[in-house]
Amino acid sequence: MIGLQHYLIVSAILFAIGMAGLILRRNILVIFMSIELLLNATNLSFIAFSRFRGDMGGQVASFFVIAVAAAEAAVGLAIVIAIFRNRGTVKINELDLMKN
Amino acid sequence: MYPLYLIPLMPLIGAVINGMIALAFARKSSKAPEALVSFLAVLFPLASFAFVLAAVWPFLFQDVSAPRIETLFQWMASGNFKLDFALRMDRLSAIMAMVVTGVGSLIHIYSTGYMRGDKGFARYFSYLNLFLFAMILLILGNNLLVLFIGWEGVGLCSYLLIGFWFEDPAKASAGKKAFIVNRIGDFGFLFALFIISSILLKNSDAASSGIFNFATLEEHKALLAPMATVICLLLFLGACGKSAQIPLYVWLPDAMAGPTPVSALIHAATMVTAGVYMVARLSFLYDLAPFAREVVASVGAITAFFAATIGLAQRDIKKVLAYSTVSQLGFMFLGVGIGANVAGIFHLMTHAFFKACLFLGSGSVIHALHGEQDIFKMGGLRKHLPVTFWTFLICTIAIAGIPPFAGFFSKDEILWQAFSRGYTLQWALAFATAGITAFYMFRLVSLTFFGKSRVDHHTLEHLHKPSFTMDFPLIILALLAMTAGFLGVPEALGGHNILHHWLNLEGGVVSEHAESENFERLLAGASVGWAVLCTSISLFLFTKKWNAVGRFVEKVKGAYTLIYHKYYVDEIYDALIVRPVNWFSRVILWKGVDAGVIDGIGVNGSAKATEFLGRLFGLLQNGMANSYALYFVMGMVLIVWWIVH
Amino acid sequence: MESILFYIFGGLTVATALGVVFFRNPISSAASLVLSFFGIAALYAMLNAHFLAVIQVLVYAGAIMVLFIFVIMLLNLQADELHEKPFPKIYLLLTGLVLLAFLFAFAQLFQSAQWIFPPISESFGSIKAVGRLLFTEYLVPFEYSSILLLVAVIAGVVLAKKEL
Amino acid sequence: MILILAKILVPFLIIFNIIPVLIWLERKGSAYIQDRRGPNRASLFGVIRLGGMIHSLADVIKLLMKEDIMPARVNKFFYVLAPFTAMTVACMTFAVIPFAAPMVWEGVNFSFQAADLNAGILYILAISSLGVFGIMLAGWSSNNKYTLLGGLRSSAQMISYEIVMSLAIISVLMMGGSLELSKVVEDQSVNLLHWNFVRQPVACLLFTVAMFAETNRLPFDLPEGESEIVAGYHLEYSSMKFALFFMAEYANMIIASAVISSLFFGGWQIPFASTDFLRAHAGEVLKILLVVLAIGHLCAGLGLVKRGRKNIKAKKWGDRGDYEALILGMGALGGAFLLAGISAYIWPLIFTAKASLIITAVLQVGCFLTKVLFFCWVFIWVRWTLPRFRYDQLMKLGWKYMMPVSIINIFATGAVMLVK
Repeated sequence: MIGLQHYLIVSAILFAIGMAGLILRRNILVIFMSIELLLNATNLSFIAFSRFRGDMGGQVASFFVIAVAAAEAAVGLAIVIAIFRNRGTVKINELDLMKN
Repeated sequence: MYPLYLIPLMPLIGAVINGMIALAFARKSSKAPEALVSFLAVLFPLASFAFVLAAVWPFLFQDVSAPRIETLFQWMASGNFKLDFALRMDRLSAIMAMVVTGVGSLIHIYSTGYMRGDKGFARYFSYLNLFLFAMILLILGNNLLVLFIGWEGVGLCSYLLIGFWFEDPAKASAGKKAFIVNRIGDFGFLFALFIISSILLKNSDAASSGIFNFATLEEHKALLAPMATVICLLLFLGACGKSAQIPLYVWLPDAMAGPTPVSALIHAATMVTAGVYMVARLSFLYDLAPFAREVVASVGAITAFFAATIGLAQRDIKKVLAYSTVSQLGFMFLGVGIGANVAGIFHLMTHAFFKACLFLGSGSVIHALHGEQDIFKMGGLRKHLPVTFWTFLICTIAIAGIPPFAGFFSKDEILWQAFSRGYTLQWALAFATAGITAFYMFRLVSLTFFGKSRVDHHTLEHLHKPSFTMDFPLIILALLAMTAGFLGVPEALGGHNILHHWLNLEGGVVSEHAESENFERLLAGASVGWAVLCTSISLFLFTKKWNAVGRFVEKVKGAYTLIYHKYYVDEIYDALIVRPVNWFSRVILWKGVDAGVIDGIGVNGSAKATEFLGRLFGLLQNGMANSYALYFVMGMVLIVWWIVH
Repeated sequence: MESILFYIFGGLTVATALGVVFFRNPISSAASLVLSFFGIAALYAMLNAHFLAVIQVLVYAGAIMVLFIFVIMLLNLQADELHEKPFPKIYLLLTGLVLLAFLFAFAQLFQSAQWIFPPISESFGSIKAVGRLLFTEYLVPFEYSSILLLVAVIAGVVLAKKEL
Repeated sequence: MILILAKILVPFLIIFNIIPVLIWLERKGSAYIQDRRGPNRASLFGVIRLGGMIHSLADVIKLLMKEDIMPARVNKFFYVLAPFTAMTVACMTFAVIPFAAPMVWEGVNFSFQAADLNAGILYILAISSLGVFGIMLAGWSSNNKYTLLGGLRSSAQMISYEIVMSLAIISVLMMGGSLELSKVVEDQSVNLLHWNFVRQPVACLLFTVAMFAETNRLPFDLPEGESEIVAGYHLEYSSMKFALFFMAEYANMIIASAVISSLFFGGWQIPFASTDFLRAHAGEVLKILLVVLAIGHLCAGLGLVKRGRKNIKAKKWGDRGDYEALILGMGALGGAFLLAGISAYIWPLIFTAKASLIITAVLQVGCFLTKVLFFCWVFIWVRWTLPRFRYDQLMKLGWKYMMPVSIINIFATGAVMLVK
């Protein structure tokens, strides 16, 4: 029988994977995707809880999260393009202008 | 039965519309359509006047005495403090409202002629309408806060209008001066409000009925009794600021920088009387504080005398009128101070009529002489400006207190009340003042209109004949100045003091002398004689024995210069208050507190601390962005652990 | 039946998510991310969040990921860009430990729990219901999100312009 | 189970059967638009040509037989994946298209719709937004700058035009008040004035144009601008993989037509003949139809035979194809007599409820498919009529003109509904 905890564990695993991507990748695009993963993990737990509590507020919340994710992707990718145009790289470890 | 809010609404609409027009034409080179603007500007005050009459009708002719209160909306409600935005129409408000809207309308009409061709035409009228709105609010407000809105509103408008020709720095600074001096008074007023609220909010049923409502205050004045003196004095401080009493009168003479109709409306007829109105309105509070009454009366009397003496030596026609206004206000305060509210209000009304008329007359003169204000450069205008002359003369007689014109009755009422209530000292001062008033007023008249002309021919040839719109209000006001007195003929003189009975608003302790009847007649006679004496002296001197005056002045050079420089009050204030404050704020506040404490310790200190911490944590910043993510995740894991266990 | 579906889709989601992180090539990561989103959408559907499921596909798979792939293609990274300098061992170890700790903490949270879903009404998660909620109770945040999106659009345009 | 499988399969079958027809239609149509004869050579046994329809068959065989080239230095996985993605996604949309009015068969509800989602239209949007993946992956994985350009173009184009598409649909939904396609179709009753293309002309126009862009058909076929980027995203593909893209395009066309006709042109609604009416008078309708068909066959047959006899008179025996007319004519006449016989046989019969149900369904499906085919023809028509947009023009049209118009349309609709 599938219960809330299963979904929560899936979302936890997704979250962990997203963080792994955040920590272990140097390519900005992939890091972005990892962030999307994080957002989706949270969404999943939101919706699981909304199902569990029979309250659709959670779905609304994840709706907003999706909206935010869309905005974030638009701006972030624009930034990536700008960075690539100016510095010719998307590797995060090569963006070290502030390092003295 | 029209709702009351129409009365203030009308001028507000006018102000908004004219303001729109002014804005619309502000950038353009073309000027606003004067005909339209003047039409609107006059229409709305008249409409407001009409509504006032409609509202006052029952009080006048149907013998209604219960105040009529209309609540527009609940203004604020926080905790047990709640306040309605309510208007109140009772007999006191009625008489004030009639004076304000009536004289106001007349002065609007006058202004349409006086301001013709000014490039701020629409702006001027929007301000003027706005002033009327605020003044009506002040009068009709049912509680102290609504009154305070009006109080501040008229302050603002007077600031705007004094500095109307703001290109001239002197005039702009005069506006600022008026504003700042008023701030001091308003501080007192506000403080009084705080005290009242702090006392009354403790009492539940007072709070439930809105603590600032006049009715509530009167009902619960027992609670206020212990603090009454303080409250009253603070309120009176506000009144001093608004109504130009010692020590805060200094702004009024400078306020003459504004257009003359403004001086007439705001600085003679209506705004400056707000303080008097307020004291009369809160008479029941002052009854609790005899000392405050004492102070008010004395201040009024002293101011009256003081300003009158200054008025003796001024050369600027408007300045003379300004000081006479101050001294007349002193009279009013004497009246309300001793608790003879009716007398005070009565004098307020008559003064509104004749002083407005005088100012407008002076305005006509100045207008005619292309802005010349020095009375030593005038003279002999009798022939050229007949209407102005006659109206001016009538009002001068009125102010000099010569029967049967209005001034006599009102002033004499005050004097008599002062005497009969045993304020002998104040009475003596006021009595002297009455004479001086007559003296300098007739000096003014004779220097302006009699004698031979000292105006240069060029100006005399192209004299601006005042248009009908300028003459008409003069005539009306002069008529009022003649007749208004009969509202308050005391019984002693065979009248039966209608106003007194109608208004029925006595405060203080009334101690009638036994032989009062005859004694009152005696006093009246005395003051008449005194007034006539001074009048004739001054007429004689300033028309016939011109050089004698000169010689006399030479003799008392010192005193003359002292008076001529207004007792150096401005300089004294400058030395005692302005300079120290400047020094304090520059050296202590700026150099010390701001630069030293706030910048030094606060800003730079926190910056330094931040920098230190930054250097500390900077060690973590190894430029490998992923590791930052790692730190973040570590923190999060810790949080999760904490939640779990 | 339900549990089978759950394991299928959960497994798909997790596997493809792993793919996102461990594929060298951004395009591969993106593609597997799309699949992962489909898995999540399916999970939503199993949780009676039909509307959210469709929105997930529409917005994430249909818009955001298209944007990603578009950008990846636009940048058209070469091999040297794709190669990433490996991390020091200690760093990797630390990461592994942290993540394991994280998962372990969660496992602790759920080890004893048996939360069974209660029965819910037919209309739960339907567009009508969610939309009603969205436009009544959560109207203000909804408007804010619209403003946020507008800002994002403008920001994107400004940032991606040739000369900043 | 069987039922579900059938429901899943039937749409595929329909698509796969319409595609060759469309190809034929495209060729002939272009030919006549350009004042050519078009394909007319390929034939069965040298006789049957069916006006070039046989060419489609030949095409299929050719594409199947061709060598499947896998270029070097391509990303194999995605290179192979792309065409399947394209085709699959294209066909997925058909799941929510209702083909006929739902009916009750032995107490069981049966809807002519693979899945009646309560978010049907959102589903359509979602899937059509996925359509771009195939193209982009193809363009990227082929490792060729032209294909890459094609992929880029198509992705940008699709993202831009999806917005317009969705906005256009919204104004329709506001009137219908439901996202279920079946409901939307129900709402536009048999009365032509209630069809959405009357109630929402602007939305109809916008949606159609957006659909053109979504299907990458002219005037929006920038992803494969032959004259600019050789063949765009499918430049590197050959044989069946290419065929998949080719079919995907037509499948998209069919889907687009289906969606347009269900959203704006009353789906399966037969003008002026409501479902109940048809179910009540199924028999009569069928009989009349049979008679009409018989007459049609008769005329056609007679005409063809006449033509054949002309050939015979003219003594043209060079080409065996000249017998075609004669043979077809005979066939047609035979058919005519057959039909006449059937109608004569069933004339006295009274039809049971079930039979009338089936007849109704068949009629409605026929009507729907007619509409779909008509819109496919419109696609072809436009393709051979209009020139291709320049890229900036495309973007300008999408963002600067169509999107504002659609938003205004939404507001206008809202205003009207408020007034009502």
